[in-house]
Amino acid sequence: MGWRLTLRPYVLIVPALLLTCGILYPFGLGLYYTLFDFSASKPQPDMVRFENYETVFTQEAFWNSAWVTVLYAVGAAAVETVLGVAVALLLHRSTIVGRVLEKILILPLMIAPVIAAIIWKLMLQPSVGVINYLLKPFGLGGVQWTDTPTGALLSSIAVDVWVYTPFVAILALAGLRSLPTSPFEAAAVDGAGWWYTFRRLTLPMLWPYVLVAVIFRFMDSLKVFDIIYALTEGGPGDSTVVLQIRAYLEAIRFQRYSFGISYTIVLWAVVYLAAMVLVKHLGKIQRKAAEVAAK
Amino acid sequence: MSTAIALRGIRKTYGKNTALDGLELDVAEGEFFCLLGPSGAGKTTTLKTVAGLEQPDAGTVELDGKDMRGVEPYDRGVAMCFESYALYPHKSAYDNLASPLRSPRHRLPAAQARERIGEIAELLGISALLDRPVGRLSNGQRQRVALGRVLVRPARAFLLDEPLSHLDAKLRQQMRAELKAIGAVQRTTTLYVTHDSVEALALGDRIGVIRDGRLVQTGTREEIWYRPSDTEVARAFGRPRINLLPGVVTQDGGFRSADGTIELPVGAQAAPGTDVLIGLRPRDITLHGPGHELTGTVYVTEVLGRSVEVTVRLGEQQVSLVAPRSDTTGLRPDDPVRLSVRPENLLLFEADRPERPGRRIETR
Amino acid sequence: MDMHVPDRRRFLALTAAAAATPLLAACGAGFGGDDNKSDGSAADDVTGSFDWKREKGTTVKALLNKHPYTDALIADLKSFTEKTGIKVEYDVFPEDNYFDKLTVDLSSGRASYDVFMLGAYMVWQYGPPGWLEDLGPWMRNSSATGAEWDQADFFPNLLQADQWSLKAGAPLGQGGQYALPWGWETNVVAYNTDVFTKLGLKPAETFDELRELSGTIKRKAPGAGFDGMYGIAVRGSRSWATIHPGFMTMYARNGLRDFTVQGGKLTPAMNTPEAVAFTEDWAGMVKQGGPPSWTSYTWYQCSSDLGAKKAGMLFDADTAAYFQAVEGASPASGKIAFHPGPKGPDGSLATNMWIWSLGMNAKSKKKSASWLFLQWATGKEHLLKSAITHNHIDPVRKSIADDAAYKNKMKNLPGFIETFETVVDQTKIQFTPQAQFFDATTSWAAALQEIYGGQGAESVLDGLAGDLADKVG
Amino acid sequence: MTLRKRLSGWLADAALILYFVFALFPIAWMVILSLKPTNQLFSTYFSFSPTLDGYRTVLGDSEGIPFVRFFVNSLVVSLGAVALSLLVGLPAAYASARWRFKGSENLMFTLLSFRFAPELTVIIPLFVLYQKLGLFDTYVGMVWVLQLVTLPLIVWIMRSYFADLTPELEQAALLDGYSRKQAFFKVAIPLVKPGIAAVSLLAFIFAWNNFVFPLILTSNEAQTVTVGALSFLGGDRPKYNLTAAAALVSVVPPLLLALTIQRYLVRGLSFGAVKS
Repeated sequence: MGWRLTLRPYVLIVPALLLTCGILYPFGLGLYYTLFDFSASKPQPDMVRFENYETVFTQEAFWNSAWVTVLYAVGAAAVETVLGVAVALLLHRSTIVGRVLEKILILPLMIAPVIAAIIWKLMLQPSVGVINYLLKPFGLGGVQWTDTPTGALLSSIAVDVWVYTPFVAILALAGLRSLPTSPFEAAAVDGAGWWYTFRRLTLPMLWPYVLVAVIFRFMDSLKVFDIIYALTEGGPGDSTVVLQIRAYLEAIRFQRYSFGISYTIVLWAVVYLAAMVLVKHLGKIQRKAAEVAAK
Repeated sequence: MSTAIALRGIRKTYGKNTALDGLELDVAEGEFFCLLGPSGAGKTTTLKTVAGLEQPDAGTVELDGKDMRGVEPYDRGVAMCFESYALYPHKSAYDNLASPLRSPRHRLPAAQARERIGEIAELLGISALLDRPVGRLSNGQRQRVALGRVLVRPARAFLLDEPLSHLDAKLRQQMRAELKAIGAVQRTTTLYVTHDSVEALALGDRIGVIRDGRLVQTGTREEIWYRPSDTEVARAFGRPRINLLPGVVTQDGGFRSADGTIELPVGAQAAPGTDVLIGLRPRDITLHGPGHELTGTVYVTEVLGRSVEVTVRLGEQQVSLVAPRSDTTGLRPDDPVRLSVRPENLLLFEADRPERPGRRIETR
Repeated sequence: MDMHVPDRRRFLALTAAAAATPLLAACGAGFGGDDNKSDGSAADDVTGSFDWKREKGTTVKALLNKHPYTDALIADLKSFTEKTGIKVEYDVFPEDNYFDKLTVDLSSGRASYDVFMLGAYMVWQYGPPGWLEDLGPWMRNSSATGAEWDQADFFPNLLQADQWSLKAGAPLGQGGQYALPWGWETNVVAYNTDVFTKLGLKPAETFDELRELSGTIKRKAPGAGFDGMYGIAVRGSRSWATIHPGFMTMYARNGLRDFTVQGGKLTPAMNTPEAVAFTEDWAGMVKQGGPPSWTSYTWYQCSSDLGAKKAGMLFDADTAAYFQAVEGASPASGKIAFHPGPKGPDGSLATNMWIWSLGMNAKSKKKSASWLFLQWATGKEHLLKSAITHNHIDPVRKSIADDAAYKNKMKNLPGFIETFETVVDQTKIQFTPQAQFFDATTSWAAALQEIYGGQGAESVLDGLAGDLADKVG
Repeated sequence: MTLRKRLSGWLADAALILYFVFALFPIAWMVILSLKPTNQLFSTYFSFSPTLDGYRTVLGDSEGIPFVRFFVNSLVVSLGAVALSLLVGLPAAYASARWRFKGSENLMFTLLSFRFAPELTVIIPLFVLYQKLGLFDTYVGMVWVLQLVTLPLIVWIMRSYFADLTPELEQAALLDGYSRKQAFFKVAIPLVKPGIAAVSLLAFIFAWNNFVFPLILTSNEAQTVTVGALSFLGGDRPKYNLTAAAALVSVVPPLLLALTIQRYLVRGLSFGAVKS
């Protein structure tokens, strides 16, 4: 009869396990494909071993895409962190204004990134967009937002920031609200200033919460696709061709399946490595925060 | 009397931690058995193993002589009161009490159930609280509801896990008295877990002392009190704690303290020169009574209501004793005193060792 | 009740098949290749005398691009259904993602659409994997094709442009007929007559003049009552479609080629010194006289800017200007004139063309009905009606081009007919047929954007050529 | 001192308002744009004669784009994906929260690692697979691939909800005489209901907002609003009012959910992120 007891959890996870295999299977298949030269024009491909990866790493286009991707991810995650924490701190004061605004904080996060990109595309139109209209009085009427390499990258990051800052803010706010009060009371009794309290108490204790958000954001923006697809489609030139866009062009538009997947496999490895490093870091930060809270 | 609950060689580990290490336990039919031990000793695990909520890695659980292997908790017919109460927070007190009576195994018709719940609520003094959601009850009230959920249904055994621990001292004392008086409890085999030796002594027909997943001693309260199996058990019972003075066994089987100031003839059944501890319970030492005499000086006195705790310096050692207030009037620190202890009240133990407490040595 | 048995059995069989397929795929190669190519054409199954009603009751699904030709087609669908009893369901997508959609759909092998619009260039990508039905057998089968369809009425070069032998570098006009020409476009210059009169300008005859003219308009027009007007609208988005109209036309007029073909091997030629110089000039023209936010410009923006009086000139498909020029279509209608555009250094008016064609999905389950639809949509009756009552201009059939009512309609547009007749003989596909057309032209457009952004034309184009040499060669 | 304090308070509020202008203006601008008549699109900014024609066009399918069908498709596949994920995810989350057993952590981390995987890695093989199984452009195919989005979310968040729930409640139910199934449904499930609600809604929104999967794995039968809205960019004349109307219609369900139950969502979000 004992086997029934040890087997029970397995019975419960079998459906999920099957479904997971259903998702894993194409992953494995994808990995397998990268060893071939499978494309629309070659439906019965030959094994090429690691040639696809060799091509990826020797292509200038890959290194350009990798660089753009990193710029995008670092830029977006950094701005979102600073802005998100700032918004959380401001909301945490819980003034009347803050309490009202907090209810709508989540809105941009609920909008599909691709829709957000469409919205911003319309607003950033140099000729008819509202942003240049509003900037006109300041003498900035004719900015070519998505038309210059730097502008296009910054505009894409702006959309990312618009959508995802609430995510960081929500986590930071949840963190702020769960901090122990005694260290702050002690600091207040000692007459510590706002900045000192923030640097020495709030930030170190809050950092684990924020870091979780940053990890999520950083990893997600490494695989950005929707926003760029709808906003710039990778242009102008190759200035916003991030890795997933490159993979899309290769695999879908040009129908070179194997080669396109090789790109995403490399990206996956990068994201995974980044996650490992960050999670390790998170553990350290959490211990430190616990020490501060205990003092 | 037949054995209602029997545990044979139960082992249970959680990862690297061993919770139960070859536990043996017998509880007789209708008996009220108290399992006493510090936290982490394996008390709760023992209860859950009996209930079938935990599966032992080795050993067998028998209820009424039947091996319970593979029998689901709901088929074991035992009722358990959890230390955390485990009341359903989304239900009212009434629904919590009614839960067993609505289950497939103990189902009663609604009217009958209402009657039964009324009786139990009356008994526990919670009749007025039945409509309240559990979240709005005090700890004491929750405790009673949890107990009620156990009592409301028929059971072959009650398993009670520290049911009084979260109560304040007064309520605890009151409940302790009531609990024993409840008819169902008197009739039903009860395995009661506590870390409070007073509770164990007050309630238990028999007491089992559990430590590190093993039962170190089982017995009636007298056996536990007068013949503790080792220094730990001796320390666990009685407040103030038993005095344990280090020394050696002399050539003639007597005891001599380490500094030589105390010598007592005890008839130790141990080789001369063995390191030992002699145990003197504070309430067994008198100021003017019969027995062996010891002289020392008063160190400090502390009034405990009608009696007084006196700490006396005997050479390099200190012993405490409890004496009636009338005997201690006029005692000041540094006053010389003479203590006496009856030979039959002397307990002798091996010296404590790092790996285990000293075992009791038989005396003549 | 008895019905349960076979049903359940079939269900089980299906489930087992569904479960086994991925396993089988894992054991075998697991690629999505087309392994059940039949030798014969479905056209051979059609016998007997021709009958429009042969497939009545069938439904054909069409994927259409958002285009004035499409509007004309949809408006006339009722007469097709009346004639044949075939229902047509359709989806319309804008060009931005039309071809992504079509590519994905065809490669899925699901035959979501039986018929679809495509350009002649797409035959090069869609033909080799076997996604397109060879229409030759259908055209030749007199049981399937009515006599009134009259193959000889098509301009032969247009019909040939949709024929290919599926070999990279091989000339068009040989092999299977993978699509039928439906409407086509030459690429010429259209201009706003108001601004030309006001500023005293004349259409450019050389490329240098065109560049200067663009800059002049951008500098002077806003001050002359044309608020926000710039010189010339050309496409600039990061898409294959940026290359083929104005750019490729001017490129060809300069005697330049995309690839050189030697012994069946293609070598990129976008980085020859002459090509580099031309490309640099083109980017310079856009910078000095082109639209703001040029890198997002598709033909929609180009066309509508001419109509909205934001662009002084448009170097793109003649139809793109035509749709703005017809009466009441835009603020600029009535003020748009046509001109063949600048000649090459040797006087060449070589012009690239775009042919909107109709093709059939090789996986279609309703090929016979689909063929009836293609036959009707490219037939005289519908095309004539579309040309006269709608905006389906630039006929693919001689009979319509010569039709008096059609000529009368186009007469009102200054320079349209003259321009058309000037370039028509030199209009052909200026690209070298090869399956990586999308990739090559997309990268080319990206390169153009980079040069526009200030990078050195030579190094950018060398990079492009190097990249393409590996992929195409 | 108090004046300084009050002043800095005002400044902080002002900064907050500034951020929310940034956050809300785009949505407001879409509303404005969607109400513009086509002929005033390029000539006006804030003053124009508002009309609902844009919405009529979008919802009336009159541009040849079956937007209502896309909307229904989004509903069907998102609800389907969440339902399937709950069905298989709840038992798995429960099992892994309650018992330590071989493979449990592996499964959990496999699920989590889906989060790190670029969508295109799986899409292309799926595309080939769907082609063989006939799942391209079907609801079943979409529900399957959306498990990549919904299943990890539901399993991870529900696992922490179950882990937070003391097992003694279910144990008490067992001793009350209920079977394990009854203990799960009568005790555990009612207690994690708020969690289920929060995570289902979050999963629904994420499934709804997904773009890459329908972009590549659907054609016309199962295409969703996120891809459909893109169809309005372009056209023979850029009809930005239609684009705006389509964009707005497609964000209605998530926004409505967000406004009515934002507390749940915030909780779900923080829970999921902080716990994992």
